[in-house]
Amino acid sequence: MSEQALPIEAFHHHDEEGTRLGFWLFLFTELLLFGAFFIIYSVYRSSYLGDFKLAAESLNTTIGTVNTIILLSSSLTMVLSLDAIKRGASGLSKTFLLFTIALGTAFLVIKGFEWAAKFDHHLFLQTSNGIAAGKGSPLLNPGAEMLPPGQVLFFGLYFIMTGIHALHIIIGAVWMLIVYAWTARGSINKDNYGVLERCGLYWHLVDVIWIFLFPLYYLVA
Amino acid sequence: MTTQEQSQSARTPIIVFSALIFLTITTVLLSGLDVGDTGAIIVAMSIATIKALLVLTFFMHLNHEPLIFKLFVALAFVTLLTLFLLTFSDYSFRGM
Amino acid sequence: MNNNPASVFVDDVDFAFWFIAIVSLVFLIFITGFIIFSIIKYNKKNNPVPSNLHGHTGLEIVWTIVPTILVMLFFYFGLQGFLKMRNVPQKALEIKVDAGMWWWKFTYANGLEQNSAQGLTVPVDTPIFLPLHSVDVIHSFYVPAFRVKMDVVPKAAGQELNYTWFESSLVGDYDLFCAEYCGLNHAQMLSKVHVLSKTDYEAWYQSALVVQEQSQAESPGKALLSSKGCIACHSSDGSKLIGPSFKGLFGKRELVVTGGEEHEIVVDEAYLKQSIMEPAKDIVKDFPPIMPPLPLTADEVMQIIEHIKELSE
Amino acid sequence: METAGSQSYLSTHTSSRWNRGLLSWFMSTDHKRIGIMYGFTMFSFFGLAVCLGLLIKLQKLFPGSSGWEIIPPEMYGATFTLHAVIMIFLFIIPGAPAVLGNFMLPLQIGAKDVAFPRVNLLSFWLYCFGAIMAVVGILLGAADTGWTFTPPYSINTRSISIFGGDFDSISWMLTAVFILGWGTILTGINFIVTIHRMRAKGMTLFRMPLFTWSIYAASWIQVLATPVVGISLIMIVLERVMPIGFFDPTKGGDPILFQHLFWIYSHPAVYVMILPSMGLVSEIIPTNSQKPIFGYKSIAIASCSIAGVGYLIWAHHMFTTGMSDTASIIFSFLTFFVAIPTAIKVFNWLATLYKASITLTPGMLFALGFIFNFSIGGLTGMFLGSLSTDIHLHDTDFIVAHFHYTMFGGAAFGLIGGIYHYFPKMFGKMYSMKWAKASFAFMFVGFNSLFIPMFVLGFYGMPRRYQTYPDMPIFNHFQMASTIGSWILGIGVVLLLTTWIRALLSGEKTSEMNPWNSSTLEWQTATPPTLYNFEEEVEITRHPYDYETFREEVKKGTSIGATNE
Ligand code: HEA
Ligand code: HEA
Ligand code: CUA
Ligand SMILES: [Cu+2]
Repeated sequence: MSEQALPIEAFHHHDEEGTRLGFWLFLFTELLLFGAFFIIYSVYRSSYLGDFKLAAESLNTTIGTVNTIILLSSSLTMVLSLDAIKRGASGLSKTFLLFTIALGTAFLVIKGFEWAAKFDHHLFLQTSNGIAAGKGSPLLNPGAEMLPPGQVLFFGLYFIMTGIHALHIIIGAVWMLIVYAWTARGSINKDNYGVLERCGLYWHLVDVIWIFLFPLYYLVA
Repeated sequence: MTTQEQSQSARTPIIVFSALIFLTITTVLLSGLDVGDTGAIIVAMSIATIKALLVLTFFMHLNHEPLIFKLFVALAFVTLLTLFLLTFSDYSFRGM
Repeated sequence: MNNNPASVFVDDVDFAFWFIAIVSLVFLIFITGFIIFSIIKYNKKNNPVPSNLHGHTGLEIVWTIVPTILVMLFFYFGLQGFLKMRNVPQKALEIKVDAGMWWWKFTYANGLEQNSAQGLTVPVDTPIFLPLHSVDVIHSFYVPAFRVKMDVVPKAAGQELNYTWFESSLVGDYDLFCAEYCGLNHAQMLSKVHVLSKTDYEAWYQSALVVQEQSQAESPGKALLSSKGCIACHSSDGSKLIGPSFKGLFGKRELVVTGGEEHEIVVDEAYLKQSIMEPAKDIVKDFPPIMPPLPLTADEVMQIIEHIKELSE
Repeated sequence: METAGSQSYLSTHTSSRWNRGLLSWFMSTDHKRIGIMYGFTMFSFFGLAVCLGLLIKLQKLFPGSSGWEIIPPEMYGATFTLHAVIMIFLFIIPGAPAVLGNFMLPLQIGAKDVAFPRVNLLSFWLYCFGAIMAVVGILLGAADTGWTFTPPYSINTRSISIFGGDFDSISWMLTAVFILGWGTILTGINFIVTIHRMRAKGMTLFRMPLFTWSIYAASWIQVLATPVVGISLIMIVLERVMPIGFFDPTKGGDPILFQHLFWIYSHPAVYVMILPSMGLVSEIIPTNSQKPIFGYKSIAIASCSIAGVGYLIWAHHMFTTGMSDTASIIFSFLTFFVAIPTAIKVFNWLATLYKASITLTPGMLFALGFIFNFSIGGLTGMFLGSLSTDIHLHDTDFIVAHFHYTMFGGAAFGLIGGIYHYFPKMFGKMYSMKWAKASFAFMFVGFNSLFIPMFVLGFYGMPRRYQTYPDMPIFNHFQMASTIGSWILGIGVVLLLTTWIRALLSGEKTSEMNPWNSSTLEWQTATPPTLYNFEEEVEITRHPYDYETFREEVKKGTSIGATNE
C-alpha cells in the first residue's frame, strides 16, 4: 500500500493473500452452515436409527458412488485449470474449466434423476396430503398412508441437504462461466488469477461437503 | 516458480486424485462389511476425514499457505467438533 | 432456613441463592467503593501526576484464583439442589399433567380429572410425581413457592415425557403459572396447587370422583368441554372470551372468514364438526385464528355438539 | 480542488460517480462514512424500540383485575417481539463493531480502510434491507414469537394480519434476521482480515489497542456462530411453508434441538454485544486516568478466552427444557468459567484507577457506570448459571433484569460512552458537557430504579412475557416502582439523543486532534480524519498505553496531545 494513487479504488487491494484469507473465512461460514445440518442429521439418526437405515436403503449406492467420482474428478480438473493459468496456458485453463462445468452439470443431472425417482415414490410428499402448510396435524387426514416419522425426517433432511448442496454446485458453475468469460477476455491471466483461485477454493469446499454427505446418506445404512 | 516445481505441481493432483478415488471405492466396499453400527460410522467418517484432508491440503493448497491459514482451518473444524460433542452431551444421555 | 418450607427444595435453592447473593454483594460493594474512592482520591485536582503502573503478576494471580474458587462453590451448591429435583423418590404419588393452549389438566390414578380452575390438589408431606404432557406447544409448569419449574414439551411419539416432582410440607394454596411463552393467553394460563392435610385429601379424593362421575353421566359433552380445556376460551353463558361463546350458538347466523373471504353461514352440525376438527378453516369474524386442533374421537365430537345444542335451547 | 490526500472524509468519499448529496453516503465505501451511517440508522431504531419498552412498562402498571389495558393481549406478544428484535438484531449486535469498530478500527491500527471496503458497504446495505424487512414484517402481521422463535409455537402460530388477509409475518421476520446475519458475518470477516493484514509498521499484535482486540474476538464469534442460527431460522421458514418437521413433534422432530441450535449462536452473541463495549471501556479508562491500563496482556487474552469459553455454555438457557441431566451439569459447570476472564477484566479496570489522575468526562462517567451495571448484570448471571437457582428463576423477571443489566446497562452504556468519547473526533464538533452529564445522571438513576425491582419480582415468581399478572401486593408495588424508573430513564434517553443532535446541528466546531490527551494512534490524525486516515505512513514504536513515553513525545513534538492542558 505504498502507492499514492488518488481515487479510492486504487488501493482496493493488491493484497492477494489477504483476499484469500477473507475467502477462507467465508468458507468457514459455509462449513458451519452445513455443520448445523450435520448436527441435526446425527441427532435424528441417533434417535431413529432403525428408520434411518430403512430409509437409506431406498437410496441407490451406485448412483451415489458415481456422483462422488464425478465430483472428485471435477475437483481435479479445477486444480489443473488453475495450474494451467499459473503457467500461462490460458487456453488449457479454459478447457479444464469447461470440463469442470460439464462434470458439475453431470452431477446435477444425475441428482435430478435421483430426486425425480424419489418424488415418484412419494417418499417426500406423502405426508403432506391435505395438510395445510406447516400447520397440520396428522389427525386431519387420517386416510393418508404415513411413513414413520423417522423416515420422514430422513427424507426431509436428504432433500434439504442435497438440495442446498446442489444450489452451491449451481452457484459454482455460474461462477465458473464468468471466470471462463474473463479468461477469454484476458482479464484473468498468468499474473492475475485470484478470481479463478477463489472459485476453485469454493468448488473444492463443495466437494469436501459432499465427501461427508455421501457416506452419511448412501453408506451407513 | 521453477520449471521443476511446475511439473511437480501438475503431477501431485493426479496422485491425490487417484488416492481419493481409491478411498471412495474402499469406503463403498467396506460399507458392505458388518462391523456393527458404530463401527460403520467410525470407518466411514474416518475415511471421509482423510479424503477431506487430502482435498484441503493439496487441492486447496493449504500446504503452500502460511501458518495462519492452517490455524484458522483448525479453529473452524475444532469449533464444529465441539458443537457436536456438546450437543451430544444432551442426546447421548436422554432418558437416563 | 424456614421452619416449615413450602416444599423440600426451598431450603436448597434459597441457600444457594443467598450464598451467591452475599458473595455478589460483597464484590459489588467493593467495586463501587473502590470507584468512588478513586474518583475522590485520584482525581485530577488531588493527584495531578499519575503513577505509571503497568501491571502486577501477583495481583493477577490472586484475582484469577479467588473468583475460580468462589464460582466452583456456586456450582456445587446449585448442583446439590438440582440433584434433589431430578431424583424422584420411589413411592411418589403420580398425577399426570396435561397442558394446552391455555389450560392445565391434572389426572389422578382413579381417573379423576381436574381443570385449571379446580387446580392441582395434593396431600401434604407426600412426594408428588408429575409427568408433563403437552398437546400443542411448549408450556412450563411453574410453582414459585415450591421452586419447581419444568417445561411441558410436546414430544414425538415414543419419546420420553418431561417430568418434575415436589413434596410440600405446608398446607395452603399456591400459585401455578405457565412460564414459557405460549401465545395469546400465556398470562392467563394460571392455576393453583392446593395442599391439603392427609385426611382432608382422602375425603376430597373420594368425593371429587363422585361429583365428576355424576356430571359426566348428566352431560358427557359438558364434561368434555371442561376436561379438554375448551372452556378456557369459550364461555357457556354468552360472555365473550377469546373464542365465540357456546350459548345460543347453534342455529345462529355468523359472519366467517375463509382464506380472506367473508361470507355468512348458519351454524349447524356440519359446521361445528368442521370447526372442531379443522379450526383454521373458517374463522368467525373478529376472532383471532388461534384455536389448535384437538385430538378428539368422532364420538366425543358428537357429544360436544349435543351439549352445544342444549346450550342453545 | 484539494488533493484527495488531504480531503476530509466529510467532503467526498466515494467513487467518482456518486459525489453529491445522500448518494455520496449510500454509495461510499469509506469506513468512516459507513460507521456514521450505521450510527444514525441504529440509533433511530433504538429510539423506536425504547418507546416500545416504555409501553411495555406502562402495561405492567396494571394487574389483570384492574381492567386497564395499554397494550391489548393480542398485541402484547408483537410488542415485546418487536422491542427485542430491534434491540438485539438491529441495535446491540451490530452495535459497537458497526459504528465505532468501522470508524475507529482502521485508525487504531494505522490502516487506510478496512480490507474489503466494498464488502463493508454491502454489509451496510444488507443491514438496512434486513432491518426494514424485519420491522415492516413484524408490524404488518404482529409476529409474536419473542426473539427466541421457539418452535413449535413459531411453526404453528399464524400471525394476526393487521390489514386482513394472509400475511406470514413470522417467515418475514425470520428471513430478515437471516439477512441481517449475513451482514454481520461479512463485517466480521472484514475486521479479521483487516487486523491480520493491514496493521501499520511496528503495530504488533500486542501493541494493538484493546478495542481492536475486543472487536477481533467478537468478529470470530460472528463468523463461526452466525451461520448455525441462520440456517436454523431458515428451517423454521421451510417448516412453515412445507410439510417437513425437523422441529415439529407431530412430525417426529424435536423442538429442543432448535433451542440448541438457536443458543449455539445466541449465547456467543451476547459476547458479541459486550466485548466491544468492554473494549471501549478499556480505551476510555486509561485515557481519562492518564496512565497505562493495568494488565494490558491479560485483558487482551481475557477477551479471546471469553469468546472461546462463550462457545461452550449455550445450553445454560435450557436447564428447564428437559434435556439430559448430564448436559445440564456439564453446561452449568462450564458456564462459571466465563466469569473468570470477566473478573480479570473488571479488576484490571479498577486497578487502572489506582493512583491515577482522573477526569470525569461524559465518556468516563458512562465507562464507570458500565462497570457498576455490568457487575450487577454479570453477577446475577451467576444465579442463572447455578442449576437449582436457575430452575426457580428461569423465565421470570429476574432474567429480564439480568439481560437488561448486561445489554443496556453494560453493552449500551459502553457504546454510549464510546460515542461520547469519540464524538469530537468523528464529527469535529463538541457537545455540551452539562447536557451530557445530565443525560448520564438520569440514565444511570433511571436505569437502576427500573431494573432492580425486577430482580425482586423475579425472585417472587413473576413470569416474563406476561401481558397481565395476578393482583398481589408484592407484584403491584414492585411493578409500580419499576415503571416509575422507566420514566426517569426515558428522560435520560431523551436528554442523550438531544445532546447529540444539538451538538451535530449547532455544536462548537473543533479541529483539536486529541481533546482527551489519549496515547493511542487514532488521535494522532486530523479531526475529522482525512480520506486516507493518515497523511504519511505511520510507524509504531511503543505500547499503546505507554503514557510516560507519550508525554515525552508530546514534549518533543513527535506526538500530539491535548492543546488546552
Ligand atoms: C450482553 C449480554 C449478556 C452478557 C454479557 C451475559 C453474561 C452472562 N450471562 Fe446472560 N443472558 C443474556 C445476555 C447476556 N448475558 C440474555 C439476553 C439472556 C436471556 C435470553 C432470553 O431468554 O431471552 C441471558 C440469560 C442468561 C441465562 C439463562 C437464564 C435462563 O433463561 O434460565 C444464563 C444462565 O446461566 C446467563 C448467564 C450469564 C453468565 C454466567 C454471564 C457471564 O458472562 C457474566 C460474567 C460477569 C461477571 C461474573 C461479573 C463481573 C465479575 C466480577 C464483578 C468479579 C467477581 C465475580 C465473581 C467472584 C464470580 N444468562
Ligand atoms: C439492548 C437491548 C434492550 C434494551 C436497551 C431494552 C430497553 C428496555 N426494555 Fe427491554 N428487552 C430486550 C432488550 C432490550 N430492552 C429483550 C431482548 C427482551 C426480551 C423479549 C422477549 O422476551 O423475547 C426485552 C424485554 C423487555 C421486557 C419484558 C417483557 C416481558 O417479558 O413481558 C420489559 C418489561 O419491562 C422491557 C422493558 C424495557 C425498558 C423499559 C427499556 C428501557 O431501556 C427503555 C428506556 C426508554 C424509555 C423509558 C423511553 C424513552 C422515552 C421516550 C423516547 C419518550 C419520552 C418519554 C418520557 C419523557 C417518559 N424489555
Ligand atoms: Cu402456556 Cu405459557
Ligand atoms: Cu447465555
